[in-house]
Amino acid sequence: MDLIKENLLTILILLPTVGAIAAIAYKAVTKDDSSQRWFALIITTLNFLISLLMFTRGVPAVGGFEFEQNVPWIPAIHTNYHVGVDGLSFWLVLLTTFIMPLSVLCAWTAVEKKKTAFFAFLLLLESAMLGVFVTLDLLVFYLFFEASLIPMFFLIGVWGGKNRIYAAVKFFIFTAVGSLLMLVAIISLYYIYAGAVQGSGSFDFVEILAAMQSGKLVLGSQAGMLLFLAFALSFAIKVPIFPVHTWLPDAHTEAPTAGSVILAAILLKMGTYGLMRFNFAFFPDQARETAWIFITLAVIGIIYGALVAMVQPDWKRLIAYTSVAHMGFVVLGMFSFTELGMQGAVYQMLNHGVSTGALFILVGFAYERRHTREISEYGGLANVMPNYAAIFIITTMSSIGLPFLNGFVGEFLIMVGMFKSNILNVTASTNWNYVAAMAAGIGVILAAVYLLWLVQRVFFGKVTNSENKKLTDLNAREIGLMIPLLIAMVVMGVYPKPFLERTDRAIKTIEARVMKSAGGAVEKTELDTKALENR
Amino acid sequence: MVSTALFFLFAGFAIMCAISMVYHKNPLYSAISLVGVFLSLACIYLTLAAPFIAIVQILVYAGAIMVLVVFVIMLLNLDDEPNTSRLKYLYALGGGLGIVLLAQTLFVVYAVSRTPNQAIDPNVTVGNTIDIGRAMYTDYLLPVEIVGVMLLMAIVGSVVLARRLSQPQLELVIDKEEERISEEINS
Amino acid sequence: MEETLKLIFPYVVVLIGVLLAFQGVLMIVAYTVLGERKVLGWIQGRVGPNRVGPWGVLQPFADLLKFILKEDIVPNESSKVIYYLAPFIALTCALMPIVVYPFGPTITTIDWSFLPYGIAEGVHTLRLVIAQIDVGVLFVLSITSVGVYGIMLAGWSSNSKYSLMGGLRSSAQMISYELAMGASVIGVVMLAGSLDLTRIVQAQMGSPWYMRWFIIPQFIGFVVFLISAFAETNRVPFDLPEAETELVAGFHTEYSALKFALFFMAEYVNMFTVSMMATVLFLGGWYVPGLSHLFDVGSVPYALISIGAFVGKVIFFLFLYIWIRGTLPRFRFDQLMNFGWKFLLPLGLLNLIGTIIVVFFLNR
Amino acid sequence: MEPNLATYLGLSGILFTIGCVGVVFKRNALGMFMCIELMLNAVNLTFVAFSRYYADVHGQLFVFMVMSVAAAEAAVGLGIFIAFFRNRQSIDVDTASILKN
Amino acid sequence: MSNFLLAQLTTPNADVTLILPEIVVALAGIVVMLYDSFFPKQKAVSGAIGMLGILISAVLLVLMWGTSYSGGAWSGMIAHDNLRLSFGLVFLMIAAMTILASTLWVDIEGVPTGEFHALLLFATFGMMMMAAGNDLVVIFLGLETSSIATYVMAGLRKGDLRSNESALKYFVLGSFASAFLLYGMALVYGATGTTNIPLIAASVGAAKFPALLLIGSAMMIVGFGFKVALAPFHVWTPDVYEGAPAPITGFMAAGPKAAAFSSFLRVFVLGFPLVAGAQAAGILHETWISLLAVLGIITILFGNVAAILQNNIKRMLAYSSIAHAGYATVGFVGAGLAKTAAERNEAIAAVAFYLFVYAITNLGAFAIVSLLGQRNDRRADFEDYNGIGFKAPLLSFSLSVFMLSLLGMPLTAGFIGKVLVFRPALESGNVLLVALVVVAVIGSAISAYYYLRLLVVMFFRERAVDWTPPKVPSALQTAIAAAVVAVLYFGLFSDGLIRRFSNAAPKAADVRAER
Repeated sequence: MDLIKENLLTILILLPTVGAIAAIAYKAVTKDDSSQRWFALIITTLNFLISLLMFTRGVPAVGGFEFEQNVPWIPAIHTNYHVGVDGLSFWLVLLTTFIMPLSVLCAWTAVEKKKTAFFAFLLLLESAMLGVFVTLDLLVFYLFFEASLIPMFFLIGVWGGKNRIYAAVKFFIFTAVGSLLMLVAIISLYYIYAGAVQGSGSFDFVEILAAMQSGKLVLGSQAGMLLFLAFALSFAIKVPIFPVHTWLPDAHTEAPTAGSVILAAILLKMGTYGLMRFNFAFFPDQARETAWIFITLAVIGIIYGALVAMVQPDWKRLIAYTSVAHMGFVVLGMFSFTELGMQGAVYQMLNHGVSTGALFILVGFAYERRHTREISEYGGLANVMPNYAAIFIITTMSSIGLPFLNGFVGEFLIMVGMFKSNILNVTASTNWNYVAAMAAGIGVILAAVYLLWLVQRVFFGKVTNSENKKLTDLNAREIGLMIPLLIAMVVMGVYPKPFLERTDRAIKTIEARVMKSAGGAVEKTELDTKALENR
Repeated sequence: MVSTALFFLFAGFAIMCAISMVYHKNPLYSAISLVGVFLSLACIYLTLAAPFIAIVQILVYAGAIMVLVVFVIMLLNLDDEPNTSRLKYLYALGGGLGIVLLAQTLFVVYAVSRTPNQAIDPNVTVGNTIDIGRAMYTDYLLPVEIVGVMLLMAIVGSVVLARRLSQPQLELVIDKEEERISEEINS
Repeated sequence: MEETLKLIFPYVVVLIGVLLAFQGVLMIVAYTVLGERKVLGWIQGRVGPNRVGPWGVLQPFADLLKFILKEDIVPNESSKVIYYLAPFIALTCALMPIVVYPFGPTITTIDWSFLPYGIAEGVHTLRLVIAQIDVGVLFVLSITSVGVYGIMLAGWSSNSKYSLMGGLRSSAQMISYELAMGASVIGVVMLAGSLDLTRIVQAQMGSPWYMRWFIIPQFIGFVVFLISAFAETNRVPFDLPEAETELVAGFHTEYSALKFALFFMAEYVNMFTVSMMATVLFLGGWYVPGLSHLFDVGSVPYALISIGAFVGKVIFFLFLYIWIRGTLPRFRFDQLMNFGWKFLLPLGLLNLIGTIIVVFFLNR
Repeated sequence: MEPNLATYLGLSGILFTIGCVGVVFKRNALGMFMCIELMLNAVNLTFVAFSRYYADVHGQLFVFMVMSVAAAEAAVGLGIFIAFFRNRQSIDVDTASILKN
Repeated sequence: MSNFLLAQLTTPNADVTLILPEIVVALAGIVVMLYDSFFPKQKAVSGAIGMLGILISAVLLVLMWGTSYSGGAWSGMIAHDNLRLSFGLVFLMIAAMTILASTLWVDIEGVPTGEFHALLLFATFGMMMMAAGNDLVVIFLGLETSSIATYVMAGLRKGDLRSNESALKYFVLGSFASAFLLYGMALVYGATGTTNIPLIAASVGAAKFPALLLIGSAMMIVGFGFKVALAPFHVWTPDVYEGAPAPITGFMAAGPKAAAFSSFLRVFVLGFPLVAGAQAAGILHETWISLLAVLGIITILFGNVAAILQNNIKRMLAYSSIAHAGYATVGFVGAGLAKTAAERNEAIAAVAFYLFVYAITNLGAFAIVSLLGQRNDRRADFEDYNGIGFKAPLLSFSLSVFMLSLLGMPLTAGFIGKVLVFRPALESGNVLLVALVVVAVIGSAISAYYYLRLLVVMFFRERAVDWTPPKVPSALQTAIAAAVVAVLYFGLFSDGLIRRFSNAAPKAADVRAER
């Protein structure tokens, strides 16, 4: 057990890869193409169980990491395999391991061709995603960040819908373009560090951050801004923030269900995670300076996503656009630079992972039965598939942000954080923070409009399409896989304390870093302290 | 005095031959003009006190390389270059290149003549056979060995290229021919 | 005036020497033609030319007259400039190597006192070589290799397929055999330690002469040289380029009159120069063993006898040419190429390697 | 005007230029090849001129090597021309254009 | 007997052990040639002899890594440093891969095997000499040796017009480039009075004719630019690569290019080093750095944009090889700006590593292309790869790995290569170089399009007509497997190799002893 605990993160990363190789080897030996899903299920579940061991250790100290491992990888260029989790990455790791078995289950029968490859790619993807969340070495981070593209590329391209090739290539190129600039920034940072400490450079997040905090490494404003933008661009594409979001609807729509689920639930979080982890920590000044841009874009994203979602005739595409809106919330919360807002942002990441993931799974169920995603093809499903309708409506509510369901907590925290924030107080006359918060509020209302309208169109009324009459309700596997998600929605909505408690210290660190370097004291608010007392 | 006259005589002849080589459309005339350039260059090497190089110039360039070239011209029985309209940009390119190189030459001449010339001692000669031979087998031993390998390789290479097609290669040609014919029939 | 004369005098001497030498060569060549016909006739049991002058001694001049008086035919479709140029190239390149051959020892005791004004005061030496250059052997080889242009261009410019074939064959043959020739020469050069022909002759002097003459240590080289020399000069049994039966006289089919005469002369001059080369390289050049005991080295009689010896040796080779022409049949072209590349060249190279080894160990 | 280093370099530069322009202007590969040989010769002249100037034999040896290279190149190049001619019945480079989309 | 000549000969310092690896390769070539002429039917054996020679040579190179040699060996014509050793290994690897990858091609097209292998080994010898040459003459001769062999190899498919054409163009333009290079060398010789690179480096500051130095280096950039296919001088590349037989194309894209880079590096980085001040040397250094940076930018943009438009995979890879020359230039320029010897060695090692990786990847890719192209490379268009992904999973997996490595995806060696070459350029902090790196990155992003296109075609499309995967001969299997393993292995554990490449060998034969 200790051995596992010592190498917990490494095991988490490697286990799925090993599983993937085993699955392929099994296929090569036996020519059996149908039992690989068992491999995938067992491995992902095992991974989830192992990841639960993370609870055995407490919340890491401020600025610290648990389960740290730091071994040289390529000493010649001073890059190390350095992994660790803090409050920020903890839940994201858990979210990943939690969603993966579910997505395996939802692909159980949906995948008809080349099953081995499909599940192998899923497993590889899990490795890459976990790697992104736990690595603390910039180069290795970049490596996992890019590596996660390839399995997804294949998942969309091979098992996707009609327009899959376009979607896959677009997805890949958008993401790759941004991240390559990040590579330049990472290498530049290496040399800036080397110059600052008069020694060899480093890719290590902790080391560079320490140098920055101790004042040894001071970035010039111009260089800092360039580096910030290079990092931010790649993460913004991944999130995606408004003008660079166009790959997302295509990718979501064309991806197979499991792919969409993972894409929405986990991959998008890499962007927000990266922004919080690296951009805020390394470039607090620049983050503050550019906050207004990000907030504006986030607000635009929220409203735009909602409006576009409203007019989508395609069910899956509609949900894809909700992602744009929801991720806009996350960005908004992050750039409020209040503890509440950032807590909310992290919480909203998890919410989005659970709710939107669930929505995609549900759409997948319908698609598997009818092989169409046109909303107009459906109607009155509540009559033929009551269980399905019930689950779908609960999930919808969670996504809208109904109180006592998870979405509410996140959005509420974000909006409060935005109200409290003073980041946009440029002039005394207008408090732009309020404007932003209010715009976000409109976004919530719009979300209710389009999602409820969707529910109405799909589930209520009479069954007009004769093909819908033959539809069967969810089977045991499908219900079984929805149950954990539903539980998660409810728990997170009712009892957010353990979640917030874990992230609290990490968030405080980041906030302190961002605000302290502004010269101002860490802002404390009443609500803030209340939230903390909830612990 | 005499050497000056000789130099300018041969230099002029070399340039004339070179221009004539480029000008003539018939490859054989070009080849003969080139031989003229080689011979005059050999004479110019003599004025530079490099008799060995001068003779080797004739032996290698005029006596071996150009004989081969003329041989090939005769073997292939090449006609004049056709006077079809060549892509115009190539003329522009050639002209541009020529101007750039000419400017470069002028620059070189200017730069060199601006530098105070050290007088060359006419008695110091380094181009005798003995000097060359000694340097060749001491300092230049390695290059000589590389040249050996290279010439061997060139022999192998030209034999490979000139040999008749092997059976599979012939089949390949026939294959392609059939393919082409069938395509023509289809279209 | 006197000064000018004094200045000019050495040049005049050289000029006269050159004229004499060339004249001598041309005479010998002219009589080689006659000699060839006579000897061939003798071999074939015929009489040979005997109408012009006693025993036909004026035959060469009669031939010359005939060539000059004949109508000069130029083919219509030929490339005129090259057509005219070719025979000149051929003859020039044949004659050029003559300048570097030493045909006698340096005369050191020459007495110019019979000349007026003492214009030759203090000049006692006369080199019996027109130009003693550092790279004589290479010079000969390079000029010979340029000579092939005459034949090739003649073949090409005549615009006749026989001529073209002849030209092609000739150039292929010359290129091929030049390698073997070069390989055989290098052996000599290594033993002599110089590329200068005078030095090479000097290296063959001294006793015992039969060991010094390079024909002994370099016998294989000598054979290779001789064979390739035959090929280089397009003589029987390597006269494919001008094989009457196959190619209707080859590259000079379309040539007539004086231009043909030039080619004809070039061929015989080539024979002559190659014979000189063989003499210089392998038979000790002008050196007559033991002659220094009879006359002073550097004296005029010594020189004259040496020149005689030189000419005699050359004539021996010329006779060999004719003899072989009278006895051997002609090769087929592929045989010729195979022989050159697969036998002669390897043989030459083996000889070369052997020589290298021997020289290396002798010098340790 | 006594020929000096600059004169020789000028001559070699002019020859190089003519060769280079010729390569562009010539239509058939053999002509191009000859122009390249001319360029190599111009370079050789430069080497020999400098060799004389510095009284350094190495320049001449370089020339010697260049000549060997030229010979090797000629052997191979003419082989290539012949192979090309066999299939195409021409060595005009403008007809060598099947390798274009 | 006369001992006229030999008596005057001073014994040259010919330390054979110093060039033993090169000699072994050349000897292997000769042995292959002889063996083939006596036993022409045994094709496998000549390949085996070649491989053996390469192996021995590689072992010798590795053994030589820490050894030092006397400074005057071969009159200072041979350098013994990490540039030579690491590039030597790269060339040997290329040769070995080419022999393995060409087995099938040799069989189906009736290539004269012995001659082919001999030529390949001689070309390798030439390339190794280029890397080892410490004197312009050795570099020139090595260059010509490798080029001439490659001209012939490009034309080995004699019955095919495209191959002839490829050889013809390669020959004409290659010799044209050599002429420029040579002119540059002549002018540099004229300016400094020496052809020895360390001596040139020592005397650029006080060159007799500084102007000639500038022109000479410009000419050499043109010449080397042709050989490595930098942008305005790349015109020959696509046609030549498309026409030549696929395994040879792979070789050409990897070998002579890497070799030209090695000499290019040696002449410019070591010959025209960074010297502070505005003297001739300083101006020269600045000029060539900025010239190369600009060329690099053009090259990367051009190569990548043109590659997008291609439908033929060989042609696509040709243009991509232009782009990769551009990436290597990034590291090269970085090496030129390195301030200390250690940094310079690191940068040189980065270029070597990059080319090493590129060579492996490229040769692997071409092995597969030649396998799938069948006779005459007829099936080399993108459409011909439609939907083969799951029909020949291993092959297409390998090809995907190669494409991703060329693209520079993490976990493949291509990624490490890119990181390594970008590093020195960014380290210098020079604005032009940062721009160059940014362009390189943008280029990589553009290149995603065409590399992925192959993956898309293979895996995402369906094949209309029936297709059976070809049988892969064992040698080819070895080659492809080795390449895949190497790409992935060096993507993860590249440390040893990088260290080895950048560790300076004892500086011995740096300076020619005396004239």
